[in-house]
Amino acid sequence: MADREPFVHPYIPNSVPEVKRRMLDEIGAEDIEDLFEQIPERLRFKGKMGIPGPLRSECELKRHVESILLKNKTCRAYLSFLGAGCWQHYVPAVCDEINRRAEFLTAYGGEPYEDHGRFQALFEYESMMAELVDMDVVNVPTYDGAQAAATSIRMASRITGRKEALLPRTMSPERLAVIKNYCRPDIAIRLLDYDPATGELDLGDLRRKASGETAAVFFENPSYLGFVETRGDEISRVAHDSGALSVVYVDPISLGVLAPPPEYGADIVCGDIQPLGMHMNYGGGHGGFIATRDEVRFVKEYPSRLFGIATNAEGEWVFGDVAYERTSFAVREKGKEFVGTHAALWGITAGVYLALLGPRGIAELGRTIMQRTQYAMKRIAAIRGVKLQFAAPSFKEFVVNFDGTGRTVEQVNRSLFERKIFGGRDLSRDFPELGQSALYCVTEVHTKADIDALVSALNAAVQ
Amino acid sequence: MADREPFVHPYIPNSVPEVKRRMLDEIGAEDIEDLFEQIPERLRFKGKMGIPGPLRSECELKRHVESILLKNKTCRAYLSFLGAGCWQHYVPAVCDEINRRAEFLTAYGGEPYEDHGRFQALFEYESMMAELVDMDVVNVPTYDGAQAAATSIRMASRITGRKEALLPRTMSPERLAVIKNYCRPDIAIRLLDYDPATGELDLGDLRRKASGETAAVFFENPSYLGFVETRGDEISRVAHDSGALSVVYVDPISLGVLAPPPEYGADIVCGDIQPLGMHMNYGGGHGGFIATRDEVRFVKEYPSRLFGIATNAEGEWVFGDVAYERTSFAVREKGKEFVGTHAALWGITAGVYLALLGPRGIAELGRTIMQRTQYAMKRIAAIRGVKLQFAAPSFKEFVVNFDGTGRTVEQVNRSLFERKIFGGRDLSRDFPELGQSALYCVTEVHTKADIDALVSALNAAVQ
Amino acid sequence: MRETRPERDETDVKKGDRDVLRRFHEAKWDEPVIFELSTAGERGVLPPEVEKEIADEVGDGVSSLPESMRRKRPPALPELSQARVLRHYLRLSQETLGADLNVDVGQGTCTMKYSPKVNDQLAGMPEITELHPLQDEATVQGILEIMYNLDLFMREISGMDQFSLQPGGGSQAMANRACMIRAYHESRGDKNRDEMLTTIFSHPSDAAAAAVAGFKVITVPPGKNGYPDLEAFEKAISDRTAGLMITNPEDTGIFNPDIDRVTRMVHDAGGLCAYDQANANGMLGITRAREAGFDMCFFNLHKSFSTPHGCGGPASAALGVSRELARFLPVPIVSFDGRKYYLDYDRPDSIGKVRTWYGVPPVHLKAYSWIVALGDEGLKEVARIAVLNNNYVMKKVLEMPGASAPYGRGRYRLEQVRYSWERLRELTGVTTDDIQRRAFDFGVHYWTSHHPFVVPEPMTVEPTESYSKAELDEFLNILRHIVHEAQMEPEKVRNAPYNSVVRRIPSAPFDDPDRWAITWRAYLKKQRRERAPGGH
Amino acid sequence: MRETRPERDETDVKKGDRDVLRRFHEAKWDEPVIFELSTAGERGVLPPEVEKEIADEVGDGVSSLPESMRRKRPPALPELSQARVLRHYLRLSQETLGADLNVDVGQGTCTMKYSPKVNDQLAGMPEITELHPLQDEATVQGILEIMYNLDLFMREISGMDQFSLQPGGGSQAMANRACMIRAYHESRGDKNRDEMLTTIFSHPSDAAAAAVAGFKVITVPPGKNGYPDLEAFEKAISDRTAGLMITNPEDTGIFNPDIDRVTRMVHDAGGLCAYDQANANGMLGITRAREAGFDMCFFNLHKSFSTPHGCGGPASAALGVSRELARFLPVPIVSFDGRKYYLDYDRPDSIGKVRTWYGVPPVHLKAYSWIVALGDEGLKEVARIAVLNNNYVMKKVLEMPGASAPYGRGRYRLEQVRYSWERLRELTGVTTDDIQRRAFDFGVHYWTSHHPFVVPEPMTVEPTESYSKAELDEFLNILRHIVHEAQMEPEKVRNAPYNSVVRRIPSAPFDDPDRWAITWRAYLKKQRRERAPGGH
Ligand SMILES: Cc1ncc(COP(=O)(O)O)c(C=O)c1O
Ligand SMILES: Cc1ncc(COP(=O)(O)O)c(C=O)c1O
Repeated sequence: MADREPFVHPYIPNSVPEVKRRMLDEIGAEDIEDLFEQIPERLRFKGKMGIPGPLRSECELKRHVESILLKNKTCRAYLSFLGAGCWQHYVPAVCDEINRRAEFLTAYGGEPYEDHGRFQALFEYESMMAELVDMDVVNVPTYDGAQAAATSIRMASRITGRKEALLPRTMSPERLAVIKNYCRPDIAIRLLDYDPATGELDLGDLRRKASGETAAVFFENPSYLGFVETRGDEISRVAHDSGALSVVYVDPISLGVLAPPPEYGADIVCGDIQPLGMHMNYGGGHGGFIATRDEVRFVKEYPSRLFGIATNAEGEWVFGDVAYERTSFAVREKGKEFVGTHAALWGITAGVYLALLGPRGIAELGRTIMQRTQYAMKRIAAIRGVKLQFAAPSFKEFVVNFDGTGRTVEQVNRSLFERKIFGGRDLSRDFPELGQSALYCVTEVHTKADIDALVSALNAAVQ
Repeated sequence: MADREPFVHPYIPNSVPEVKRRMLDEIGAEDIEDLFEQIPERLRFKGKMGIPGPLRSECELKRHVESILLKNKTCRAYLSFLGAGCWQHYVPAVCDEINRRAEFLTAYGGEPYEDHGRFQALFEYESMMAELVDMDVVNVPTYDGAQAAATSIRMASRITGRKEALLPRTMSPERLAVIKNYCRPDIAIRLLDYDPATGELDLGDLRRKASGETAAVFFENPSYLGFVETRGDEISRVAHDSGALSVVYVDPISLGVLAPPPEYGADIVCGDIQPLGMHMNYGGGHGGFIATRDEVRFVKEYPSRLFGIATNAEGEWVFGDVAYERTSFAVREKGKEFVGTHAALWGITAGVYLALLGPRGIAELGRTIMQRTQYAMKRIAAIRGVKLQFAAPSFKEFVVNFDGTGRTVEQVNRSLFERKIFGGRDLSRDFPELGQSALYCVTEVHTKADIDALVSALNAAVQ
Repeated sequence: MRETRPERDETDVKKGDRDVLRRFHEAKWDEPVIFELSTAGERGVLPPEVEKEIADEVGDGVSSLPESMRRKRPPALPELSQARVLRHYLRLSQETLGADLNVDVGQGTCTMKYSPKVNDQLAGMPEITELHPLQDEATVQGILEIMYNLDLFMREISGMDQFSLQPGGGSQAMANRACMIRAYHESRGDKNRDEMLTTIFSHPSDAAAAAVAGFKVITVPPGKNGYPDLEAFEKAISDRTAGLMITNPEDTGIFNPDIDRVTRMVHDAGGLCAYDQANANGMLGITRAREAGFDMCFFNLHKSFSTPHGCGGPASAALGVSRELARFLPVPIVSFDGRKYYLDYDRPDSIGKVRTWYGVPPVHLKAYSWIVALGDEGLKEVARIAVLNNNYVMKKVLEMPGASAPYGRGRYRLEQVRYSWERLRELTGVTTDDIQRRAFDFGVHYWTSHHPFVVPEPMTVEPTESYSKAELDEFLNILRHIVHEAQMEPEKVRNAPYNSVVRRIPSAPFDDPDRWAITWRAYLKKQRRERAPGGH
Repeated sequence: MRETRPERDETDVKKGDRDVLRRFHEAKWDEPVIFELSTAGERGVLPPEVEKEIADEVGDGVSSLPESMRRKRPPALPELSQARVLRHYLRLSQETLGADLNVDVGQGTCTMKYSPKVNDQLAGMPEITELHPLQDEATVQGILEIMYNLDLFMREISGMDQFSLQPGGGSQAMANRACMIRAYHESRGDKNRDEMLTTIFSHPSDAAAAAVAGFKVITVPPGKNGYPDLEAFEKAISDRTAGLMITNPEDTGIFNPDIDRVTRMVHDAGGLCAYDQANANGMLGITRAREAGFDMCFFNLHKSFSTPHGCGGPASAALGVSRELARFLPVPIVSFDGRKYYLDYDRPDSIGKVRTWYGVPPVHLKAYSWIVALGDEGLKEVARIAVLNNNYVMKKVLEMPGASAPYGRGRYRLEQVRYSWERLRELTGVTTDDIQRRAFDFGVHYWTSHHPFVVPEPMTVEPTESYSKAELDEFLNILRHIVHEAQMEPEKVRNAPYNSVVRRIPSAPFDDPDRWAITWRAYLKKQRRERAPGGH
């Protein structure tokens, strides 16, 4: 509008012309352009960036973005049985309240004086995770579980001085891809076969491949394919016998009912904290953890920040970085791998989640999940032509095979989709040997009515 | 489940049996029942309250309530032109952020030491409202605008020692009902006629009725029916000539473009703050304000809390209750009316809103609203058989008459509803003399496309 | 009792903070008044501009107004960037001791219980925030269902026959009751009943709202038990008695066991009985208005039913009546015809309206959600534990030198107690106001009582069901520490607070019309005047 | 400079807080470690129980596990009521100085700009929070559209040809670049390139991530201008050079005007050039990676593009490459076929994956929203004002005794400066660490610099575009005050902080394996061991 004042954006206070002028006068410059004197003309960008907007009024901005987002259909509008590494668990309101607090949301790299609360919250996160996994050291979160797995393997390699890692063929292809990328060129990744009846690791193959080269025997529990690896102690024993470390990737939400990995010999435990209070966020809710014993040879190999506790002269609890000199922050490429901005806020949130659940809650939750899962497995297995792929016990995911129905997973899922159900993850591309199989996930959010609705939709889909 | 621990609700920590026992031991009681000794058996309720639940798990609780709420259809899903005292304005995100802050959301009646921030925020609210309405005193919010209006009239009555108030017949029936209720039996409410061409107050009728009995001449600006009362100065003059006070009810969001009522003689200004940053909340977003000059005879008649500013010996800003002795908190029935829990949080929010908008924003917003409204009026008036009821200028609402279309408002609205539009408020019951008329509201949230959509739906509805 | 904590040892660690005092300091930002932060030209939020086509068609919009009705000078609002506005208010929020942040048992009569965050989350859904009250009923079935069911729950809890959720708080409910009592007597042509009975410990609004409705307020004096005895009522009741407005128990926490006799006496004299159950926390599922003979009652949803207090509203009261009085309730009533919920305005005897629309639906929603989370047994447990906590705290407070709990000595109380520090003042000169200010140094609220201070040097504590024993012990430790200080270093207590947001606040400026300043513009004017030659 | 403010007069009022210091105290709750708050039996949130029919059908579920795989002892998590958990974390939040709360220009290199609340609100909508990454593409068109368009915006801003939004932060983007450089040379059969060039002022991850990817890191030393001159590069470049990872400007704020010559030299030697634009705040729309000859660049969305830092993530980096390198980008890429958006996995040369799924979509959304709120002109204004603010602050800091800004004397800087207090230390003994701690007493962050401290006694300040002159002046007043104190009462500075959350923190316990305690259980064990006979 012609008679409106010169434009000042709400995000840029010093655009006010008089203020600009006053500041330039203080600086002794004529024009803001002068301040860019260092950038030679030939490197100046003279064009216009092809960016829509500006949508300067928040009202228009919000409506614009909202109208795009409203094209999405949520797992509230659809009934979802997708898992495969990102899970729909219930997120308590207090988790959201805390991670949306302006202070936590916008803090960053302060010191343990003025950011005491951030340090304490992350120390407490480490401490509660430690109880869950039964280890004495846990790091401030890494990017995601895949990164935690990759770093765990690198740590094992540095600790053992060896350059090979053995991983199960059933593992998450996504996670495997990250690990391979991250371990190149230093560490060779070799895959281990599995028992087709149970999905569990083929111990014979493990024994054949474990050697003096082996830095780590890595396995998932529960596995990507949902079954529980019941012979963790034997796997660890083979690893240890060949001088390797046993590295176990766990779903932390299972640890109210499943044995913590150190009980079956794990030296390093790692995993993803998304299930502990993070919304799925289209895959944006992940954070990784690594846990070990409190031994110098382990602690010194973490690339991550490790927040520790102490008291000061006044008897106050104080916090700080443990063994900071190991990090790349301190010594650049001489540090252990690298550290940067990872997923701290999710760590705080996972702490809130564990504090809310407590020892009983986490056990009850695990039980509820297992009950619901078994109920779903039982009902689905009763559908004509449909069978469960593996006989091993499951925690919250399981593989359903449709070969006997003459339908592909894609067909089944399309039929479910029409009934507003997201069927399980199609495994036929990543695991062709499993035929037309899909990975179904059931959690505490799925009521009996939800499961029954799935079963009846599946029945219809395979008719 | 049989083997679960004794039930302890997350909201009731001391339900833990051992804790209960320990506390009872300290008290010296055997059983909690003993503590109710004062309540005679005959007054004990022995039955079960017929209440569903418990939905102890938050997961189930949330799904239950969400599933009920999702039956509602919002003014985001529908295009709404409803106003009539509750308006869809844009609510800036910072308003939500502040009024959802745990501290403000859950504080209550603390002192200006430990609740300094609450006092300051409400003092600032008063101060910014004062600039908007051009008065020196503003109260901490009352329940809603209707209450503010009723109290303003009672204040006028106490100040003048008179027992009659004159109100316009065009006013909000809802508000009028509250005023009548609240003024009984002390104050007689008499209604004034209006000019059928413009809707404005019939000055002749006013002159006839104003008398030595009149405590207050009350009018709305903009009126409930949307038009601007253009002769406020004359109305006030008549009031003053007969020794009465001029009480003006304003829509505060109009005051960036409309003259503040003291400019046309208002002694008391009142209104509702819902438009200033409150969501509609199905009618739960209201708060009332009252504003006057800083004269003892006015200040002493407020029933509300009035937060004032001062400095202390250290030069700090401090806050406190001004003239507390006038309140019912201090002197019960000897106080001015009564005070209690009203709508403080909305006051804080309105302060945030005004601080965000600033002098330019509030003026630009007023202009945008008037432009959009005039555009809508113009387009709607061009529809065959449809006419605008009143010739006076409008701020954001206006009366549309459908008599020429042969359709009732109900029919028109049903047709709009099918196109996901909420048509204007049907006035045919409250104002039968206006025929088949409806009150339409247009604000800054309505784009040209929205208005055009309405016009085309109206066209279809009246064909 | 130690105020500073030495180097922790394991024993300390086990005990946690349970028997040491917190070294507290409230956030202190020394934040200027928002006007002081203004810089001309800064912007916080920009409103939308209209499309060019609209501007072309209607011009600037404002010129349709006559010159006299146009604003000439823009309002002198502050000008700030968005981030600065946010920062200002975030800082003020940290300078506010919300119930979520502290062991808020010291605000007696306020029922500062936990307001579950999940309920705020639900109330923040667009499916409630973005509803207009005049939408077609078909589009608001969800919220109407909630309101309807909340009415049913309230009936169960009280024994009353119908509720209105319209009042925006307890005091408005009281005004309502008075209107309904007036309407009731009028409907019977009974014109001489202009007296409303109440008691001195009842909430000030009980008296004040009755007076607004045109009644003469008769305050029945308390007896030795802290509540009026039957003779006192006998004396007060007459054929002018319109009704009785009473709390039971009052802030003393002492339940009047004769309450049903009192209501009978009032009924016998032709009056109605209204129960103020703003705080029903100690009685949920234990005793009800019906059995005690009341014709009406109300609950503060922002107290017993957990909805947050919002610095003083928006709140909500549920106002219930007997079948006989239902026809007087304000319109509309949320009804159900077996298929759909609707707003019933067709109630010819209704007193009309007391608040715009239907009350505060987000608050109704939160109360609904809290109730279904607890169920019948849970609500009873709320009452039981609230009473347990209260008696535990009372036991411990009364062990402190100088403390007493007047009336009903040796008897248990329900959910709160109005204590007295009279003896402490006599011994040390330290008053309840001093104790209050000192309490702020440890991060808790502390409330004296409503006026008049019938109980001298009062302190009202209401522990609710929401705090653990450890938190109650912390509050008690603070009190114990202050009592100790009062004896050893009374000056220290008197000069408090030290660790709150500001130091001592003078009271004089707030009662002097030449100095009080209710707005910034008034402050500036008075400052200017004071400094002008010949000024005060 | 006055630290205490006398009784305000009108002049004061007008100036507001602009030339007086804030009497600040951070919230101090002295909150125990959460384990200390545990009471056996308390519950925070209850999980759902299964329906009876399910329990009847499958039993307790857990017995399907072999005994050895069942958890025997429950994890020793703390047991707290819901309100207590909330209260604990709310208190800790108040003890954290978020960017929203302070004038956060002292965290140089971090670009602590304002993160608009509307973007957080949008990112909190269930239409993004409740999406599973494997949903049918038809149901996620909205979020894919946002990601796709964000890629397009980034192309415009950088001149690069395609972006991946997968990296979860700047350091991960660096690791990515290294993988892609590796893949590029491998794809050409070029096996001898194992050296990665970088500079000492570049972010530590530039060097560290290259090392992880198997490269030998060559750190080119800076010349007198603060960046390496062309000869230095000449010397470093060879036929073993795989690539260059460089920031420009670095923390010094000095733009290397020869950058295009440097990239040409590297290209001529067969290497690739990767631009670290984590902080691009001073360059948006001013100068771009393309014109400077880079093959790759990345932006930290949590820095220049305003998304909140979240105490250190979740964050996001946008990693862009030239057309030639696009085939190496991680999978999937968000593509558009003219009708619908989809995830393209069909990229045989891709390096694969670096992070689970597709990055952090809520962060992408916030960056998208911020960019469209500003548009082309707005982004350029961001850069202009960020640079204005920085030069204003520099002018004022350099007027303070003992301050310097090494390199490029007398020249303007872009968006930040690494200062030195070396002279102040020489004069007063007060170090940058002391100044840092004292700054906390006034409610602002203060950062020294990355290691190594090439600039002695460093302080890095990055004012961004978000703060008003008044707020910059407040920060400057704080520094000026501390410098004054350093001269007058150095002990006071050295013993700081006084008004922060805790007093001095010893560093020894965190570097001693016998004392460090990374978890509560480790702390308890070490305490026990220390106290045991014969313990340390
Ligand atoms: C017993 C009693 N009655 C009434 C009220 C008044 O309720 P409100 O504050 O909602 O007006 C209160 C609140 O303090 C109360 O405690
Ligand atoms: C120049 C530069 N590069 C890289 C990074 C690392 O980014 P991140 O912290 O996201 O890992 C930073 C952040 O500090 C930076 O300033």
